[in-house]
Amino acid sequence: MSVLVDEDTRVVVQGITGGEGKFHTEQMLEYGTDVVAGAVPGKGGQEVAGVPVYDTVSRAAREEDADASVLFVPPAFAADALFEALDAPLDLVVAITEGIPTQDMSRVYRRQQETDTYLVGPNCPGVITPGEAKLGILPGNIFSGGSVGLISRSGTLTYQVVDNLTERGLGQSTAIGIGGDPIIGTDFIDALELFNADSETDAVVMCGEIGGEDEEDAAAYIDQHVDTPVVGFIAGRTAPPGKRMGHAGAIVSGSGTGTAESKINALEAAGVPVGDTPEEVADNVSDLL
Amino acid sequence: MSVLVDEDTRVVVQGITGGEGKFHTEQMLEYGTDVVAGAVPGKGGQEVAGVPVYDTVSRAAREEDADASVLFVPPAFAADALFEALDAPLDLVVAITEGIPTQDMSRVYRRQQETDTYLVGPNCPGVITPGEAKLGILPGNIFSGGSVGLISRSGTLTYQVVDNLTERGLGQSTAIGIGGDPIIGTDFIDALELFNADSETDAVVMCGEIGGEDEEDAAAYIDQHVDTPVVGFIAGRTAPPGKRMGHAGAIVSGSGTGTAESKINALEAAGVPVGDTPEEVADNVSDLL
Amino acid sequence: MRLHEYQAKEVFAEAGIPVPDAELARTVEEAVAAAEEIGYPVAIKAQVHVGGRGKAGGIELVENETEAREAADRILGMDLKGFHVDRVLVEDAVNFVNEVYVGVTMDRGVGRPVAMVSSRGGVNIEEVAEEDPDAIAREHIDPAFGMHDFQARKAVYDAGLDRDVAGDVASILTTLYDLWEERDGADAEINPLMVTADDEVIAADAVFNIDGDALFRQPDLAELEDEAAEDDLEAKANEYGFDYVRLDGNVGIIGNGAGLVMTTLDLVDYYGGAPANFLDIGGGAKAERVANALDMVFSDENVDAVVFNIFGGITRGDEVANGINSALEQFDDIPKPVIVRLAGTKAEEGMEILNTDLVQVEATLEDAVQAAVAAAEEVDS
Amino acid sequence: MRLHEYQAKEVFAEAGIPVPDAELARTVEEAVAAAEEIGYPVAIKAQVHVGGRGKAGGIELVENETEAREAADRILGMDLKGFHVDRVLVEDAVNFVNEVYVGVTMDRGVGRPVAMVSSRGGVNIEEVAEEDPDAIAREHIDPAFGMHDFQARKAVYDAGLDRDVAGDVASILTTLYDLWEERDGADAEINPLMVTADDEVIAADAVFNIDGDALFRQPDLAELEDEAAEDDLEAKANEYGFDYVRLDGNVGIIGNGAGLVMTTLDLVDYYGGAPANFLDIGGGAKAERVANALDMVFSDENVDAVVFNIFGGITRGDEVANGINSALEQFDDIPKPVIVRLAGTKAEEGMEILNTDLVQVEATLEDAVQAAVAAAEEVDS
Repeated sequence: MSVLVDEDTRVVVQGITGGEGKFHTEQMLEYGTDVVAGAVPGKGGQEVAGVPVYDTVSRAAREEDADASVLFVPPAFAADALFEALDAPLDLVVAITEGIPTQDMSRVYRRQQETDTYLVGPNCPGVITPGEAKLGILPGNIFSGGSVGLISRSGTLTYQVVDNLTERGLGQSTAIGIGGDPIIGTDFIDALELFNADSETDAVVMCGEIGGEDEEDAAAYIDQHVDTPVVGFIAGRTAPPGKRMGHAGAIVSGSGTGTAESKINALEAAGVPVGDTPEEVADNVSDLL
Repeated sequence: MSVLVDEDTRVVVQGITGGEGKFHTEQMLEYGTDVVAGAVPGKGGQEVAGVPVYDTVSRAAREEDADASVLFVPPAFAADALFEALDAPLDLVVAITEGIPTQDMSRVYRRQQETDTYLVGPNCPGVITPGEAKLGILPGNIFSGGSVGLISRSGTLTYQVVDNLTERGLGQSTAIGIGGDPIIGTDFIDALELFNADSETDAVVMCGEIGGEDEEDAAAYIDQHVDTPVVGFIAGRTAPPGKRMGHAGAIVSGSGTGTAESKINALEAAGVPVGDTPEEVADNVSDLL
Repeated sequence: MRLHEYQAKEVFAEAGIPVPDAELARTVEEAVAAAEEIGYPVAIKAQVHVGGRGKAGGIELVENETEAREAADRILGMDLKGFHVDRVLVEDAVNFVNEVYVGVTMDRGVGRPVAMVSSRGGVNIEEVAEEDPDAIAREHIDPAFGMHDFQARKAVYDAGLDRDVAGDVASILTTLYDLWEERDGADAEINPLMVTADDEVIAADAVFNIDGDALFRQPDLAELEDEAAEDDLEAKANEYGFDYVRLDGNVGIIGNGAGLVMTTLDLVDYYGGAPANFLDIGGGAKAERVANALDMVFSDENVDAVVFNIFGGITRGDEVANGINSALEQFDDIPKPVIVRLAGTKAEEGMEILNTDLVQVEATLEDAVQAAVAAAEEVDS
Repeated sequence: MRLHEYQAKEVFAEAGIPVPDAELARTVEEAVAAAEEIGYPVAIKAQVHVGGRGKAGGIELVENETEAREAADRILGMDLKGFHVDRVLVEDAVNFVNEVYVGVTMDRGVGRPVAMVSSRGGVNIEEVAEEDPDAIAREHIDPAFGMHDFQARKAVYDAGLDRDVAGDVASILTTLYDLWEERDGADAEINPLMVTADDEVIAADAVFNIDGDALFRQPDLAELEDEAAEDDLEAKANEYGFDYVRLDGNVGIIGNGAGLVMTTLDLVDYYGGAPANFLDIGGGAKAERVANALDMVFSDENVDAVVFNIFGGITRGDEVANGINSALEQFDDIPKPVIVRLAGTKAEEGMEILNTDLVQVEATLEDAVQAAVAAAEEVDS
């Protein structure tokens, strides 16, 4: 089992004709993902990596019976492409694009909340169910199938943690990169809900970072609703207030909210062991299983 | 019993300090309506007809425990006032104002559909439950308590029909003026649903008119979902295409949709007898009860 | 409120939609001068609010001065489906290979705007809608967000337009929608939007109707209103602030409230008469308004008798009765017989006030209408 | 991106928000001339990105030329919480009876904008928020609709503002919100918004931070960016397109991906070292980008050793290794010891490529960080 994506997921790549779109389409196909169409306005009728391109997402979805998309559209056009995916409608949209203006995402999020579409990202590495499908840019080779669910705000940190898990023989059910932006679709709570309901996920790793209060909210949710054991990690303990640490969302506000300390305390209070290093995270998972 | 309003309804008058607001507040109070507050920006602290005025609807609702409003705000400010009422939030908003721009109403309607607030109107005479409460400008004296529910797109036509009913001793449970605009909150179907669920409404009169397809939709709804007998009337049989007959919504389109004929046929096909004159409507009700 | 083609094109052009070179002309000389300046061939187009102007002879394509003069002379002053033509638009005739349709209107059934595109432009779109609804791509717009760019593209591609012009048409549709939204449009249409051999697009016709209820915040468009009014009586109704529609019959009708007035019209028809007009004096009318209403209906030479039907809610029967009395007392001879029915607020007082030397009073709606129909028949015969 | 007070005020004034007469000065003479022109009393205000400028001595109220000269002389060139002051705003001192706060920001917790009003203006609003959260009225805005007028009024009345100024403050809040929305604001604040004895309101301070990701569609604001940049190294990072933050420590850190770089910083701290910076080279970096990153970190004189931590996804270990080799081969003497750890895509190839005469290679993140901390300690001692 898995959450969000599996071997039956039929994927449209939005922005398939761009450099990144094309490269990662090939990578996704190679991993076994069922990429059935691309969508780029004005490029309908073309083919990329053997995949037919349509002018609109709705037509791509209709003609190829797609249910998910992955988005490599440049930031200036990404919000429009997201609205298009929500309208198609698709069940899942994974937005890889980094640098979407926050107000654009606020409007997308407003609309997405009214729909039944899962939005993952933006500014995320994607979603992978090892051995079945990956939607995004995650390097497939480091993942291995298993029963650990992974939720992370960061891409390469995810790889690091997965590497530590895989090294100990702890395979993954699904890994979800929820993204490093201030406003994202699927958040920790949404992802925890999915994993908690998944019979084949036996433990969940959540990699948080400074900024916002999502980890604190997740801790409260875990305390109330999550039976599956959860292990945590928080990046940014050394980040000074007021400085954006790469991710648009990774910033400790001037008034001191969003600190690593607050998140670690909240998680620990909810019974979630928080590792000091990625290795310790893997140790903690190992202890639970 | 009754629908939408009764003696426990606690009413805020939006625009209470204007000429119409003040006059009809007095009329509503006289009828026994529990008008508990007025709301007009910048007029907080005043009193109108013994009713305290607040600067915002939310404060009026909070301080006076109100659950409904009736709106006498001029068209240019009405949409904003409606958004304010939806936000307060109130259970019921009755918008009397005529002449609200259609695009404003489209936005209000978009928002209202997401809320739990009933919106009646705009451009309507209001709602009355005889002997209990009236919200609006309906002349209370022509109504009498009873078991006939009334739904109408028009004000004075309502009075005419009520007069014919009352003459025959057919009292009313509640009368709802749904309004003559192209975009309205509560439509025939919404009102029919309320009356159908009301144990003390034994028959429903619906007064439609040319324009739009609400009556046709209502006919289909009646056919499928309404057990309470329904009697109809349609104004505008003689209206030529392309001319607006007073109400913004009362227009037979150039392509011929929205005609009286189409509405009458639809209703009759759904088993709803449609009277040729208001007197005949009363006769038809009489026959049913 | 309906704009004329030339007014709509000015508004569209200002927003960046390409339109042909054109000039308005009120005389044959002006028309010829305009044609010379623009260069032949030009189209000479009657500026009246009538659909199907082409078929009705209101549009002509001319190649030279002689033809221009003849066409202008014929069209200016002609009667087009009941409308007098006093202006023509002289316009560069566009060489096109294709005609498409784009439009925006409010879909009242869902309470949302709808944008439409069809590859079958240049013909009556309502006929297309009936014959082959799938030939029109429709995209409902969320009024909270406005039209998303993808929706314009989707409509254009769903309509099957060529990829070579899709981008330009989508961008014109976006402009049209934004204009419709900003300027409180009721209907905005370009039909046809012509496509030239080198894939340029240009609006060869333009419809822009404005929501009359929103004119208060569109002052520049409101100024155009007078220019667009056509019928003297309807202009008078505007001045008095009445909802008024002129019809073909001979029974004049005055009442309060749109539904009740429509019902009165219907009853006139039901009892064998023919309504001359719809006139709603609205709620709470005072004496002067009552007098104005009578003036309106008396001014209509087709009217043979008048039925005055009031059901008072806010409107008071006594005020109406006083208004009727004082309006009629001015006349030595009452121009047309007036039948009055008052009900509702202060109706009894009103009935007593009414001067029965001047008017005939009836107790019910049905009786009043029947009396008016009979009176009109008598005058007419 | 943060605007300076004087830049923010220009933007606000253009939108119709009243601001005091003011002029920017870069020298004492300019400041005195400005003061003379505006008329005493004036405020002389350091233009640096520092909160609490007043308390820190960066703002002074002066009554005459002597005072103006002294104040300008003292403030220009001063070091304010680590920032060098090279510009002052000379501004008409407003006579006020009351100070309020208005602001707009994105509430990321709910994904919606929030408009705020408080009667406790003129003080640190974050302190107010902590001490007495109810003193700030907050109104969440639906981004699909924008701020409704009633919301501005509601915020103002809920904040308990006087009815005499409520309308003006609500209208300023509306303008501020619209500006924030149109110009892609991150935070927009007026604190204090001064209220004069005759109920005029005027923005005595102004904060306007722009969403850096939206600068592509705010070209005029993007032009202000250079003017606002303060730190040489941060300016260089902008040029190179790196996400870079300078810190106090001596272990330079380069990595790919924000979360992993932050984690590397945290591990430096965890193993007893002190990070000198955050530097994310992003995904898919090629040799030149690697060299630029090394240049950045070498340029920081505080750095004693560098840890280069790459987990390749899109980024390829071999490319990174080649970049590191070629960057370091230029030096006769490597300026600071560099410890490299490569994992993920083509990591093994990269490890083989790396010239171990130039760098120290470690197999795990933990080992690499510990080695860097040790190396920095050694250099430092």
